[in-house]
Amino acid sequence: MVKITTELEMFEELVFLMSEKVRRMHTWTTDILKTGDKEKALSIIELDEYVNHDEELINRRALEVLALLAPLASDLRKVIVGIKIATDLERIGDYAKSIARYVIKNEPINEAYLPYVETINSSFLKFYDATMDVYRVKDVKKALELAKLDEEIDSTIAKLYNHLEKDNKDHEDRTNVVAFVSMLRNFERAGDHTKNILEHLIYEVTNQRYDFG
Amino acid sequence: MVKITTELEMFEELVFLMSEKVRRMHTWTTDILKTGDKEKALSIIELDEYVNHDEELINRRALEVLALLAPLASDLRKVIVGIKIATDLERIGDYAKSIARYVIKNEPINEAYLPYVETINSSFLKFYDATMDVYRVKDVKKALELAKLDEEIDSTIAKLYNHLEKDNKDHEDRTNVVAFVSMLRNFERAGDHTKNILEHLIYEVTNQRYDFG
Amino acid sequence: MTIKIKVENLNFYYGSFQALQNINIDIHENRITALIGPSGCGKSTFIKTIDRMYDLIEDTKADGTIAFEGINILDESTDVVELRKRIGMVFQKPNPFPKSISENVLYAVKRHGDQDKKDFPSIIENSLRKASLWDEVKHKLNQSAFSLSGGQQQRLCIARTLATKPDIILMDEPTSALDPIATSKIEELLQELKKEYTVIIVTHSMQQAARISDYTAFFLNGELIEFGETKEMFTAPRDKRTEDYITGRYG
Amino acid sequence: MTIKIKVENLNFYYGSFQALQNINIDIHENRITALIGPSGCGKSTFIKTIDRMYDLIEDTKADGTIAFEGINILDESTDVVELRKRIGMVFQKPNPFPKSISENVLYAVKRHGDQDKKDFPSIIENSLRKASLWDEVKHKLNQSAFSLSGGQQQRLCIARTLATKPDIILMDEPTSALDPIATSKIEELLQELKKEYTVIIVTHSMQQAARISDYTAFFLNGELIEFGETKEMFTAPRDKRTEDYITGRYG
Amino acid sequence: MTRYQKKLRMRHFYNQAFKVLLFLVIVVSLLVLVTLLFDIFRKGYQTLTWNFLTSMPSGRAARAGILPSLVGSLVLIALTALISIPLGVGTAIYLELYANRRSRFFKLLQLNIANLAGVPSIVYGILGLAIFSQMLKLGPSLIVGSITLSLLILPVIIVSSSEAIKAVPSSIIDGSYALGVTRWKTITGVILPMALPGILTGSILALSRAMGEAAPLIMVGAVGFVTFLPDNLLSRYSALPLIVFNWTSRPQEAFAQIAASGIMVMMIILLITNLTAIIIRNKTQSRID
Amino acid sequence: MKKKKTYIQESIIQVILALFASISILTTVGIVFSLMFESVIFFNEVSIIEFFTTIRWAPVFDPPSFGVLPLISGTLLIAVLSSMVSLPLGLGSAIYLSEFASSKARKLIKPILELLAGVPSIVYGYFALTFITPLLRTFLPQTEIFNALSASIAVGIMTLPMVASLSEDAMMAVPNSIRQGAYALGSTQLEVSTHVIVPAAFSGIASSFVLAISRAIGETMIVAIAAGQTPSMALNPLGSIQTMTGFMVNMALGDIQQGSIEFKTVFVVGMVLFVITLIMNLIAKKIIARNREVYA
Ligand SMILES: Nc1ncnc2c1ncn2[C@@H]1O[C@H](COP(=O)(O)OP(=O)(O)OP(=O)(O)O)[C@@H](O)[C@H]1O
Ligand SMILES: Nc1ncnc2c1ncn2[C@@H]1O[C@H](COP(=O)(O)OP(=O)(O)OP(=O)(O)O)[C@@H](O)[C@H]1O
Ligand SMILES: [Mg+2]
Ligand SMILES: [Mg+2]
Ligand SMILES: O=P([O-])([O-])[O-]
Repeated sequence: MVKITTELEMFEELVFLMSEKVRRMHTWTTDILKTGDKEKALSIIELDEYVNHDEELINRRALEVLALLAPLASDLRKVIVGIKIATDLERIGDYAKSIARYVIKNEPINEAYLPYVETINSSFLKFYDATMDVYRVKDVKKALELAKLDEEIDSTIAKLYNHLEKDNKDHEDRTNVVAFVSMLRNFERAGDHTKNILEHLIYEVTNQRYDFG
Repeated sequence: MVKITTELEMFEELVFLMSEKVRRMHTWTTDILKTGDKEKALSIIELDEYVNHDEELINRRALEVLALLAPLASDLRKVIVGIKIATDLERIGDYAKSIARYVIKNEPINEAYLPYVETINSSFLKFYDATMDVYRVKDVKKALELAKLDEEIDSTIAKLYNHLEKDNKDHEDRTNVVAFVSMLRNFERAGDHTKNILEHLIYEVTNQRYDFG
Repeated sequence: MTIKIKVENLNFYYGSFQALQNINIDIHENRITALIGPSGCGKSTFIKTIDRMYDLIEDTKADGTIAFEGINILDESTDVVELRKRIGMVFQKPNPFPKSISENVLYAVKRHGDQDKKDFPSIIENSLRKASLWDEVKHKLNQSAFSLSGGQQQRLCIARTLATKPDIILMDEPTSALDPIATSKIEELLQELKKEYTVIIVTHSMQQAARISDYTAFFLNGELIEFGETKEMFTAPRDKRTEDYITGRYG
Repeated sequence: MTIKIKVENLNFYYGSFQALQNINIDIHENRITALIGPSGCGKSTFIKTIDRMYDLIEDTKADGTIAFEGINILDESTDVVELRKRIGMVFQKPNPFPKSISENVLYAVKRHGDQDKKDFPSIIENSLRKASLWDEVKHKLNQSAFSLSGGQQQRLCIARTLATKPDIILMDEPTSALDPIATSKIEELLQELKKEYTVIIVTHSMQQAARISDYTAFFLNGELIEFGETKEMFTAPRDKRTEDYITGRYG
Repeated sequence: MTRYQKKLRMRHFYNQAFKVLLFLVIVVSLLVLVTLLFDIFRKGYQTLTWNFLTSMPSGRAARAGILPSLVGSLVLIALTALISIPLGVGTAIYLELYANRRSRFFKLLQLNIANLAGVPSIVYGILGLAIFSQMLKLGPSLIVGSITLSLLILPVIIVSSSEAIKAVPSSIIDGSYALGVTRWKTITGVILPMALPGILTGSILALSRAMGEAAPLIMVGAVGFVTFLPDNLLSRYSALPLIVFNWTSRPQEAFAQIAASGIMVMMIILLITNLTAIIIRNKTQSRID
Repeated sequence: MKKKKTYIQESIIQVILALFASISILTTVGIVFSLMFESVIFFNEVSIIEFFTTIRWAPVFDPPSFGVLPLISGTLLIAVLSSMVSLPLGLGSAIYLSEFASSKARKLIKPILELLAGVPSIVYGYFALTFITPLLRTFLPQTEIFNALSASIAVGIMTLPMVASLSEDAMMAVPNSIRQGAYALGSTQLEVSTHVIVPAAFSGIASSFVLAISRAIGETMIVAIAAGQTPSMALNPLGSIQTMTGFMVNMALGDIQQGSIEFKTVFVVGMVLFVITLIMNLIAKKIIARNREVYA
């Protein structure tokens, strides 16, 4: 087999390894928001170190592949897209860390909001998994369909904001709104960055920029 | 002169051109938050198109340079760092757009918060300008000193959050808190991404990852 | 962009073996066109059709048209001596004549007899300057061309071609006998030359084609598989075979 | 990692010209070490010291030590015939003997007489397999080696070296006479070979050194400027001269 | 000691032994030359005098000289050069640069020249005798001698000139054509200048061979004993090898001695010409690599 | 550029050169014609069977006898004996020069060998008669004044440089890279020479052998001077013999009448000689051609 084929496979494998760690971080977020388990929150923060390290590794490998194998055409896009996806994954990991930090600093969230958060998180995970799957199989057609999963997240968040806004107006709630809203943004952003991954994939395969908007 | 030298200079010039557009977007943000000038807000959103286009251009040029000139060592880092900085710039532009969107959807912000926002924005611009300057001259020592400028932004935002939280508790304010907090996050994130640019620069010159944390 | 040479339906035969099959290609003026492809794909053959060097090989035949300045190069009636004066050629191995440096430059000029004797010194200087060799040899114009290094010899061969005032310069792997440093000197020179000349260059090295050319043509088994802008070819080739070849997955 | 060859304070002279100056380098077992540098920097000379091929050139002298299996290769008393059996060499141009393919593989085996005659068929097969040539030639082992293509000839030369069971294989620009496809075949083969052998390869092409080697040594004017892991060398060279060379800014 | 090591020792031994043997071979070969030269010098140096050079031959060894043969040889060779070199070089140019390699004519020419090169010199003598001497009735004249020698060495000149032309790298010839230079101008511009040393060496060696030839001249009726100098192309003449042959054929010891002197004269001339050729070749070999 | 100029000068030159080239063909035609012409007449008078089967050669005797075999056997004797000198020594010298000698030694020895090649055959003849024969007679007193051995040694010495130089050329033509390849596998010089170089150069070496033998057959002056004038089938190296060339020279020296039967014998013997050497040359050419593809 041509050396670059194996090298690129190994390189992508690094991306998948990273993506699994990032996923793990996000599977725990609803849990800790519910229970306020600071231990677990800390372990998410710890995991982020590994994720950051993974991104560094991917960058280094990418640089080595670029320097040593001078890839061209789709090979080249594969490497560049790898770098970009790693950047997005790192961010997505960051958002989990950010949520963990919220848990450490704040009380468990209001029971009323919990179902929203649970829905948001499970939508996100579904979107995330589907995204990494299409990335593995390089399926552009599926990728184009997936973007609507992101809308699920956003619409649930919008509903939660409404609820929150209402509660806030009615002074029903004792939640620190500023912090809570900031925290929620993380889910939204994570979805956005997952969407970026889809865009990168489409670019890798088609050599065309695609913007989900 | 060696071809790659000129090519890389031209490539970096694209990054600077992009950074100038992004800067322009941010110079208008305080203004529109104060006046609620939706026209101006729209023109920011429009500018974002150009910025996105610039990022695409930089990516394409980077790919061409990688494919055609197969750069090595510091040349290679220069290209990769160019791509990464463009990603950050695009994001920074996005935050301005996000602020503009807020302006379109909401009333001008509460007078009380305006001084904060003005300080935040001017701190940001100072930081941003200084960053692009050290990037141009590749001055790692200065880059290491600059990060503290980001703290100015964050500390002002923290003060504003406090103020807001207090007002919220006291039910003094009619502001849509959720939206406002979300909007404020944009300033913070813009600062963060500017800090990323510094990290990239340090990497380009020293081949060492540096994390401002 | 002006098209300098228009090749249409070119077929070429060595005896009964068809080495080029229905080639269509436009050579743009003041651009560098690189020809790449695996060994034996017909790159050298293609270049030999353009200045009719194949006349020197027995039992060869070309059909189709290569339009250049209103004539078809392939026509029997084309004056090949004149043609080759207009279309210079630089070979794989530097092949200076065993004469002095200045005699090398003047060799063809003298034999064509179309330039004034009193201009000879300036012809020498200009040609050598254009070939970026003047500064290195100006103090030893009367020394043997063999006293030069390989890279300098190759530039001398370019200079001697320039002296006949060609429009087009054909190069068949001009750097494959040179080390990387001499190679990069020639590559830089090419960027200068394209301001005044149209250059077609055969190269074994895709990296070289990528670095120096504006257009690239990819040949395979005597066919032209893909032709287009170099940056497109190397970042997003249209044909699967091109992609396989440039990413090293062919063969 | 085991060090297979330890070169210390190596100096080499052609007559009064010093071609290598105080070279210190460790060659790691089961790794590919690439030697790069501009033409005339001493790459070939270095490789010739390791199997004492310089003995064939008149008026040469080496001092320092090249430690290999407890002996100093440079010692007068070293039996070069035996040494060269242990340290194989593959040259720039394929140089098969004008004999059949199988005779080529067996040539040295027969001379050395250390392997059983009845093993000859398996020696032929194994050597050709290791050189990734078996499938292409198994039906024509008795045909002349010259009937093979350049790339196949080069692999045959590798096979004939492997047949003598060497520890180390030296290669002096083994692909510079080959086209890119034959080159990539050899490059793939090298990745196989390093599992069993220690390989030192001289190459003109930095890209090749980058692609194939684990360690790279950069020579300049007879000096070893930098030596280290290939991926470090090409992403972050320590010496300014190395960086200039690999980024094409030298000379 | 393992079998391998034993064999290794033997291999080294055989190698040394063979080397010594070969060295002896060379020494023997060289010794022969030295002996030959020394033997002739020993026999001939006493009688090699100015008088010997400037006198006519005579029935008495003591008075005999070689003037007519010396002059005859020089004139003969000059004429031979005039005829054979243009013909030979011209033919070589035709063969290498004009002829269509696939044509019958070309193949015939090549075969013909290769065979002519191997025809014994005496057969050329027969040709001279039958055609020029008898059919054209030119008799045993100077012109017949030089034509015969010319034809004899023509293949040698053609072959060596062809080799010299072939040795001009085709890349250089193509280089000239590619600049739009015509064939003849390419020949005069680069090919002949580059091939000249080779052509010269080949021609000089061929001429010196002609100088030493006796058999064909004998066949065309030349004799050694001539007491006048040639004054036109139809003159009878003598040549150095002929007079030497004449003297060797005589039983008296004194003639054997002046034969040695005659050989010395001939050898000195040949030595000079051969050395010239070798020097030309060595000079140019180092220049064009 | 549109219309091809006619290059008149070019065409004239081409015609002239072609004429030059035809001279060499005319030479062959001339040789064959002159040999055939007289031979045909000869065989009208003498039976071709007698010519090739009887073993007495006495054309000027009365009655004449025309059995050419003694001349042929004399010629072959010279060829065989001389080869025994020239082939081993020539090949040995060639191997030494191309594989063992330092470049300095080679630079010194080669020109000397070439000088040896430039010595005219008449000189060797003289050397054979006045040096080799006396030398032989001191060891082998039964040696005749004119004898085959002495002439053969001289012919051998004369053809040695040719063998050496042609073989050496062939060995030098084996690319140095092949030589280095063999050394790099751990070969001794002897092994490189005998197992790689000589086989690789075989065609060149073999053809140099054939050419040397052919030269020996056609050699005239040495045998005319040193080998005697006695046509003999005895194959005695120490005795006087006559070769074909020797006979021809002898006849030419005498005052033979054009048209006489003696005159014609010269042409007939010449014809035989011509045919034999032609065959030898064709063999040499074949050997070369068969191995030519090797480095292609
Ligand atoms: N003079 C010739 N006679 C017959 N066939 C030829 C001749 N020259 C080339 N060919 C054949 O024509 C085809 C194209 O050859 P050409 O030299 O153009 O290839 P190329 O692309 O230049 O290869 P390379 O990269 O090896 O120089 C090959 O199959 C070759 O064998
Ligand atoms: N046989 C020789 N005699 C004298 N000097 C030599 C000889 N071989 C090489 N040199 C000199 O030694 C120096 C190193 O030569 P070497 O062949 O090792 O260089 P290299 O790095 O292999 O170059 P290249 O990339 O051109 O093969 C050069 O300056 C060269 O001129
Ligand atoms: Mg070619
Ligand atoms: Mg080298
Ligand atoms: O950089 P972001 O976290 O705002 O996507």
